[in-house]
Amino acid sequence: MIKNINDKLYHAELDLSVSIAGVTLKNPVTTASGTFSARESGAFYDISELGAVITKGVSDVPWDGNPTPRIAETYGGMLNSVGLQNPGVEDFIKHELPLLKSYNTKVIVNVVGKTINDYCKTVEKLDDEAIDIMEINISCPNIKEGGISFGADPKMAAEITREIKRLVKKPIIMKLTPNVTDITEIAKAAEYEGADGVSLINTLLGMKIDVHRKKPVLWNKTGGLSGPSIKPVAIRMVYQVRRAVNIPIIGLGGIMTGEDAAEFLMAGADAVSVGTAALVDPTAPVRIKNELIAFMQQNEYKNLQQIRDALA
Amino acid sequence: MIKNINDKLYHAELDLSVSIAGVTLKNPVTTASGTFSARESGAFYDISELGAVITKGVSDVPWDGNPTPRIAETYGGMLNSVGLQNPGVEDFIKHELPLLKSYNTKVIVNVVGKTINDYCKTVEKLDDEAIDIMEINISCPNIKEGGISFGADPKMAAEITREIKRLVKKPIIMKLTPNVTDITEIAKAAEYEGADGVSLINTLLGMKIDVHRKKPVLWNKTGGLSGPSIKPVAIRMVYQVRRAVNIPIIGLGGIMTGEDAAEFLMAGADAVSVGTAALVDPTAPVRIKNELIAFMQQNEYKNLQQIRDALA
Amino acid sequence: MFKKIIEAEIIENKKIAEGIYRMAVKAPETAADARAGQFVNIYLRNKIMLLPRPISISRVYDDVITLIYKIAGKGTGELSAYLPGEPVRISTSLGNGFQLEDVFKETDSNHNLNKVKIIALVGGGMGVAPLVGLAQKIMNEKEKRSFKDDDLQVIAIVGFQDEPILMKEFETCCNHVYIATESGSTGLKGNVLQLIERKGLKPDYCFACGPRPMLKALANRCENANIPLQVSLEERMGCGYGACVGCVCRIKAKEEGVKSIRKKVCTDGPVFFGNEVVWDD
Amino acid sequence: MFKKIIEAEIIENKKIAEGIYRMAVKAPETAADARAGQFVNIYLRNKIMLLPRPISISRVYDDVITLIYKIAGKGTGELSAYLPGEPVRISTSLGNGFQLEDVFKETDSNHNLNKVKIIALVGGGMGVAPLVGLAQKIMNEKEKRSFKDDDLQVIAIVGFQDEPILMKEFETCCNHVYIATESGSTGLKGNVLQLIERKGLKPDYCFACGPRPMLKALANRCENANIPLQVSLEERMGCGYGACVGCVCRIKAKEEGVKSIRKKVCTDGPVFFGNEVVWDD
Ligand SMILES: Cc1cc2nc3c(=O)[nH]c(=O)nc-3n(C[C@H](O)[C@H](O)[C@H](O)COP(=O)(O)OP(=O)(O)OC[C@H]3O[C@@H](n4cnc5c(N)ncnc54)[C@H](O)[C@@H]3O)c2cc1C
Ligand SMILES: Cc1cc2nc3c(=O)[nH]c(=O)nc-3n(C[C@H](O)[C@H](O)[C@H](O)COP(=O)(O)OP(=O)(O)OC[C@H]3O[C@@H](n4cnc5c(N)ncnc54)[C@H](O)[C@@H]3O)c2cc1C
Ligand SMILES: Cc1cc2nc3c(=O)[nH]c(=O)nc-3n(C[C@H](O)[C@H](O)[C@H](O)COP(=O)(O)O)c2cc1C
Ligand SMILES: Cc1cc2nc3c(=O)[nH]c(=O)nc-3n(C[C@H](O)[C@H](O)[C@H](O)COP(=O)(O)O)c2cc1C
Ligand code: FES
Ligand code: FES
Repeated sequence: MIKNINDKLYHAELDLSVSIAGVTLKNPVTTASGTFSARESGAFYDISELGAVITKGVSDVPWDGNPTPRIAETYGGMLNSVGLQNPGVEDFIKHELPLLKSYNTKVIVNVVGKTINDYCKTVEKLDDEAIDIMEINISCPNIKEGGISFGADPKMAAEITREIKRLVKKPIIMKLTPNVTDITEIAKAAEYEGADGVSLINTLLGMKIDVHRKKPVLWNKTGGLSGPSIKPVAIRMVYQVRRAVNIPIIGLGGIMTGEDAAEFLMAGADAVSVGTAALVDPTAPVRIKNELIAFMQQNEYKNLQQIRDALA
Repeated sequence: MIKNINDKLYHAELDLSVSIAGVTLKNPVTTASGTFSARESGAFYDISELGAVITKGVSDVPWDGNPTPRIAETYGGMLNSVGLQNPGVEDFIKHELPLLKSYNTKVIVNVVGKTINDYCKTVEKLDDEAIDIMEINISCPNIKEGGISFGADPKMAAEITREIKRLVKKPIIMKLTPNVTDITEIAKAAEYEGADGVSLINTLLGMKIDVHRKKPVLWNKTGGLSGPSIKPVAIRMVYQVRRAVNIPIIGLGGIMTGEDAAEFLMAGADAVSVGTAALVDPTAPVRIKNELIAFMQQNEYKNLQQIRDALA
Repeated sequence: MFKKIIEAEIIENKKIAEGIYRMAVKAPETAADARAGQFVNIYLRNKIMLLPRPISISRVYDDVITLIYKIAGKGTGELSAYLPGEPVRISTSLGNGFQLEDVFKETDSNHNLNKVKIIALVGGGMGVAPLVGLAQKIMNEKEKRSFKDDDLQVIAIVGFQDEPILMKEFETCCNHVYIATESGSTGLKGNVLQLIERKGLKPDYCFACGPRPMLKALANRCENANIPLQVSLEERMGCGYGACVGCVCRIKAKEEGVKSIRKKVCTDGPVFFGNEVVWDD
Repeated sequence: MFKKIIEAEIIENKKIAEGIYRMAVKAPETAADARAGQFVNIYLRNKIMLLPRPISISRVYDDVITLIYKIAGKGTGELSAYLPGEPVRISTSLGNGFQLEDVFKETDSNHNLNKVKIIALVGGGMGVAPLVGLAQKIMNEKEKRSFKDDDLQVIAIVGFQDEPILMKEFETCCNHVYIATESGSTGLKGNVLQLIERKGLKPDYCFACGPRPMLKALANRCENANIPLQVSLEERMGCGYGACVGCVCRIKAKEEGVKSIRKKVCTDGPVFFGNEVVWDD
């Protein structure tokens, strides 16, 4: 593990930058939505080291989320049913955004809603703020209404993409769910309607039962499965979607190391997000960035495109 | 770990038997298709200890399967792209079935095909043999034609179930794929057309890239993900399907211990299959049966129905 | 100062009761700013278990912290097999501890002003672990302020299923130790609430840690008797440092129009005032 | 006899070259019927790696087997940290070893009939590991039959990237040892095929283990020269005992109408005759 590598030191030889939807990230490592908080993650590392931060989902009005337990551990993974608790977009703009802007990194805001109208209200408010990209979460399995249905049906995915694109100037990235028969259909629908990128994957819908207490571990019964156990599904989907659409892909799902990040790039991702790994190791996003740099040096890659082109 | 528990010893207090599609299994533990071979598994344990054996997929004519590598290891799981290599139904009847019949256990034959016609030819030949149940695999992700498409579309699943039911007297169980948006749709279609049961889940479609060799680890690029890492998805699906259909369910996906088996029963399964665990530990099916017995004793369950009814 | 995950050295890992262990860990960076009621994340070796295990800091001596834990599953089972001399990956101290400031706020210069004459530390089961550190801390504060027992008494009111733990530690730091056990094997047969009732205990300030039903009943009692109460809550955690919003509890809102909001146990707590908590969540 | 997974005791685990280790394991049940060319499954401790690691049995002394392995990844990396005295979970012996019966089949009573005068053991890289056991076994057979070197010679033809391993072992059991290295640091600079060519070696029977391109070239050469050849193949395995059909190779079919069929390396092999294998699979 390499620590505290100074970005500048390598600039002469290594170019880690990537352009996503017209926005240049200085490196491809971002935080996965829902696993990062500026104040708390910032207590462990310098957020300015990252290519971008992706915030937790924000909605038009405050959301309360689900009752607890919201977290369960599984073999090489975890389930969560946070249910998108958030203080609402106005609170976000007032309290969280200024802190995020104080770092030297791009800001991608994850947006959630229960109806198309919800999404629209939120993105309109964000469009005038000093954010870089909006990531539209049409894939959360933890809320009862909306959410999942948008991402599971190409027609709905198309409609919501179209409506949002009509409203905003900022680039939008559609975040896709893996809980579908054919993820390329959804990605193609989003691309067709003008999405500036897609990010995948969100969590797999899962469940755990406590056989001693005789009940589901999560209050919400089901939750989203994340972590290294789902990486093979994520890699397959990134690989498939890369061959189906031309817009940028943010790849995520189980990235724990720099080599995992490289695997997503080779599969076709333009950038990556680190989620569960940041719960397992609070400094993971920065560690993974540094490990990716080490991987590139050892294997003599000069930029990310060379990794993306490497797959035989 | 409890070893060599004699079924009879517990008969007075414990009833492990379960009736699946009119066939009584003396206990709920079976072998998952593709992870068991009478001769080779039988070198490690007494096959008569199991409730039933489920054979690897057999097809109308011999299948060659995919080139190697066919196996890749993942975090808490594995990928396979065996591609249903098998010597064909006639060879199976001549060489494998007599050996299987020599054990005191039920025989469930897993059937694969590329077209409905393929399936029909195979099931007709098997229908007159001394087998107990046919498990119709409409879910294998490792073959190019047919296979996956049947299990991913309710209409196709209905059609193949209907056609097979028309031809055979033996009970049939449809084996479902998890790579779908809504597995209850497929299960309901199968039930409506007269399927005697469903088994779930087959493998999740996954992929692994060797970032040093710069190519997919599997020759076939993608493969089926199995093992403990997928258990939360399997439990969720068994839970959902149990609440959608009334026919028996064989639950599988990542069962490694007796408690895992109990978790599937609580989620709503009638019986369970042990797959990847048998590669990780050749005696796993028998060990898991014994651990389930121990679990039932410790928690004072007298029969399987009590476990199934336990979930709050 | 950045928070950190550090490789600490195990000094001791000893069974102190059936299924209960005390681990002493040399961890200067954690010990430096640890306060009673805070906790550490322990990161396990077996990598099929990804999530850290939160364990309260029981006591701090110089650069050593002690943890008292019960084997509750595979993770704590793994911990119990660690040997002295081996490394253990833990975080620096997390969460907000008990606020002693609140007790001493009116007594800084002149202890005659002190309104709190009796502090009760109410613990149930493993909940006694952080209270030991708190008892120690209060004793130190008393000395610093040259309080006599007439000025301030500390009593421990602790309940267990059957086997009491950490009794010597409480006895050294507290003026009285009251014990209840469900089995009746030691002290009163019953729970801490019954113990308070039976002994007619009338503290001026309470600190509590234990099972939620105990905390809820105590909060109710304290509210009725107008006794300030600080409780340490437990919830299933994902990250333990505030990133995942997994570990929430419901807290009465201060703003108008909103009844209550969900706060994070790991960073907003684990210590809250008893009357802030919405107990029927 | 049932096959088994056993908890064996590690006797030795020593680095013998850069990144290469020898592990000696006390495993009576494995040693009992082990033969050169067979392998064992090693089951790892780190449970994120589910699949067993197949490693050839290099030698057998009484109830101890030795394994020679190279650190190729995380699994073999884990093995290299095991200490003597610790347990290791391994299987009893798996697969079909080299068939010496075929060499000796016409010589049972009268060694004058022996047509095989020179056996060559051709190894590349880690492929030398099982050949050491084979060399030992042939030496024993020679003694049992009171063969002189005029009756039967064993030569080792081994190739490495750079650093040769197990040279002492070969020298003790073989009449000659020929070495090639890619780097030229020892012996001929080149590979084993070039070595055979250059030295004009003309064995009557070959046993080989090593990288597939080497085996293929050797099979080609042996076929042309009409020399019987047994090869030990390698393939990525799932179970290692014949249940998963993960580890196949293509073998010429004996039945009519079928050109070739896929056989399992783990149970039908890993040793096959060179001329059975379809090399261009
Ligand atoms: C702030 C805080 C302080 C704690 N302090 C102590 C202490 O000082 N001594 C002590 O013995 N225990 C303490 N606990 C409880 C302790 O964290 C759990 O017993 C432990 O995590 C169980 O892990 P396991 O793997 O052994 O059990 P398992 O049940 O196998 O754990 C499985 C999962 O559930 C989680 N989990 C299980 N029980 C709890 C729980 N009660 N709270 C939070 N997560 C849980 C685990 O973290 C893990 O993710 C504390 C919990 C919290 C939240
Ligand atoms: C019959 C047989 C005998 C063998 N004998 C020896 C021996 O004596 N000494 C030795 O050093 N090596 C031997 N190998 C190769 C050895 O099994 C692999 O190097 C080892 O499994 C790599 O594991 P890893 O976790 O270190 O590497 P990783 O590359 O991290 O392994 C990941 C996965 O790939 C599989 N894998 C990787 N390489 C191979 C391979 N070449 N063959 C089969 N599976 C592989 C592993 O089993 C595992 O599932 C043998 C292989 C076979 C099939
Ligand atoms: C605790 C938790 C909360 C999450 N919240 C969100 C969210 O608000 N919006 C979203 O799009 N994805 C959310 N996700 C999904 C992650 O962003 C990510 O897609 C998923 O966890 C897979 O990546 P990982 O395996 O690296 O965690 C959440 C995941 C976790 C574990
Ligand atoms: C090597 C291998 C081969 C398999 N072959 C088949 C098959 O022939 N037919 C089938 O229906 N399922 C097949 N499966 C899927 C398993 O039966 C099972 O559905 C899946 O592996 C999930 O269970 P597990 O996690 O216990 O392995 C195969 C799985 C593996 C690992
Ligand atoms: S445990 Fe993650 S926010 Fe508290
Ligand atoms: S490795 Fe499973 S059949 Fe050979």
